[in-house]
Amino acid sequence: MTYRLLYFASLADRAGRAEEQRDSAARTPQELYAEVAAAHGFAFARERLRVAVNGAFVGWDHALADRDEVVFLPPVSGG
Amino acid sequence: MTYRLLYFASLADRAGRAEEQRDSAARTPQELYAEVAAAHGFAFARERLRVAVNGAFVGWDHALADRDEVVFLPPVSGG
Amino acid sequence: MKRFRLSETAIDVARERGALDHAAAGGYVSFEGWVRDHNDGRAVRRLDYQAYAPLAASEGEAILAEALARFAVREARCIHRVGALAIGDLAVWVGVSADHRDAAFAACRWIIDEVKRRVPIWKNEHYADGESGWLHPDNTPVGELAPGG
Amino acid sequence: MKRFRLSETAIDVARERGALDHAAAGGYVSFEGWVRDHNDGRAVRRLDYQAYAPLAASEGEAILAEALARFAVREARCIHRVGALAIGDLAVWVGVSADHRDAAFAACRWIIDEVKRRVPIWKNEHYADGESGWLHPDNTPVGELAPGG
Repeated sequence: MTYRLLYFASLADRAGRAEEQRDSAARTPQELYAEVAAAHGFAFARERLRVAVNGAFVGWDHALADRDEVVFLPPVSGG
Repeated sequence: MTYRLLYFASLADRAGRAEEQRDSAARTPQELYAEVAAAHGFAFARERLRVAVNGAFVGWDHALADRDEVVFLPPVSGG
Repeated sequence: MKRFRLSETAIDVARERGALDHAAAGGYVSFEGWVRDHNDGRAVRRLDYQAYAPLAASEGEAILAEALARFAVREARCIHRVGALAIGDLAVWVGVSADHRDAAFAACRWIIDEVKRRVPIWKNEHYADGESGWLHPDNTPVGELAPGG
Repeated sequence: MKRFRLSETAIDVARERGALDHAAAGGYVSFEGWVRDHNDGRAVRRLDYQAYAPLAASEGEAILAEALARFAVREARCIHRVGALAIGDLAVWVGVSADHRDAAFAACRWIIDEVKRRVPIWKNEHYADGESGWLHPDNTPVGELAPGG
């Protein structure tokens, strides 16, 4: 499957990009995060992140579909 | 002694005036309030009021001086 | 510079807020009391505020000095209207700036509570039925306490 | 009408406040978050806010809808800046109107806490020493969590 990933804040800095298209065998956000964390050297344990698919929060075992937009959200600091 | 009394809110309505000069034998605000409450028919028990002399809060047994400005303050309702 | 004052004219919040600016302040909390169109089940048309001005000024100033001593805030101000007000008019404004929002919220709330409790200002509501009356702190009419006669 | 929005330009509080007007509302409480000149002992020169805009908008809107359901308030609004901000700039504004001040204070505080906790917005501080860094919710630099390599 092919996913579109968006990166924000320190994850974007670490990945050296704000987005990427990625062909992956991962079928859940949990599997996909393990893959991109290894590829880009992300320091965050999954427990510290939230994940959104196509603009809505989902669980880590959400079933991903081809062309989904997937975003791993680092701890926020607005306000 | 002669006192200048100012009246506010419902006390002014009841007294029919905003101020008066009063010759009185009263030597404390407590004595003076008993006198004016009887004269004007004020309904407030003294415990519900505060008293100020010359622009500052004082106790009910404060020693009054000739020409003092005395104000009995009904419960406030600002804000 | 006075931190508390009575005003016979409309309060310009945008202008007053400038007094709270501080480069170290990360949070600003304000309270505005507006004239409501009803109270205790009665329709209100307008109201008047009367103050014992010299004591209101000194008591208000004392409250703001206490607030700066009690809470970790940078600056605090309060302005209270006197005279005739219409529905929707701004009757009282409190503004507080602080490094952190905890202190700003706590101080702003404390100031308006103390102003309502301590400052010699009285509200006279004029009702749609043509009656009017001075209010108690709990917003019930003072008239109820008048003697039977 | 949206109750929450992101803004790439300065927030005009005086204009936004009009949305809170309500003849029955007796109290209005606002919170403003300003850019401070320091954080965690370091001098801050400026900062950037980045947002995941579609999710920030829907999550912010959900927070305001929850606030209107949880508290006895008439109206509530929030605007959060994105992009580059300087010291003293307004970063976030929350405004709440209610019949009584208890609810207005409680709802305003709840909204800013939830926005800071839930809305996908990130702050990048630029320090006087030329370094910069994304912040955690506790305002400590994210960089400290980077792997040893």
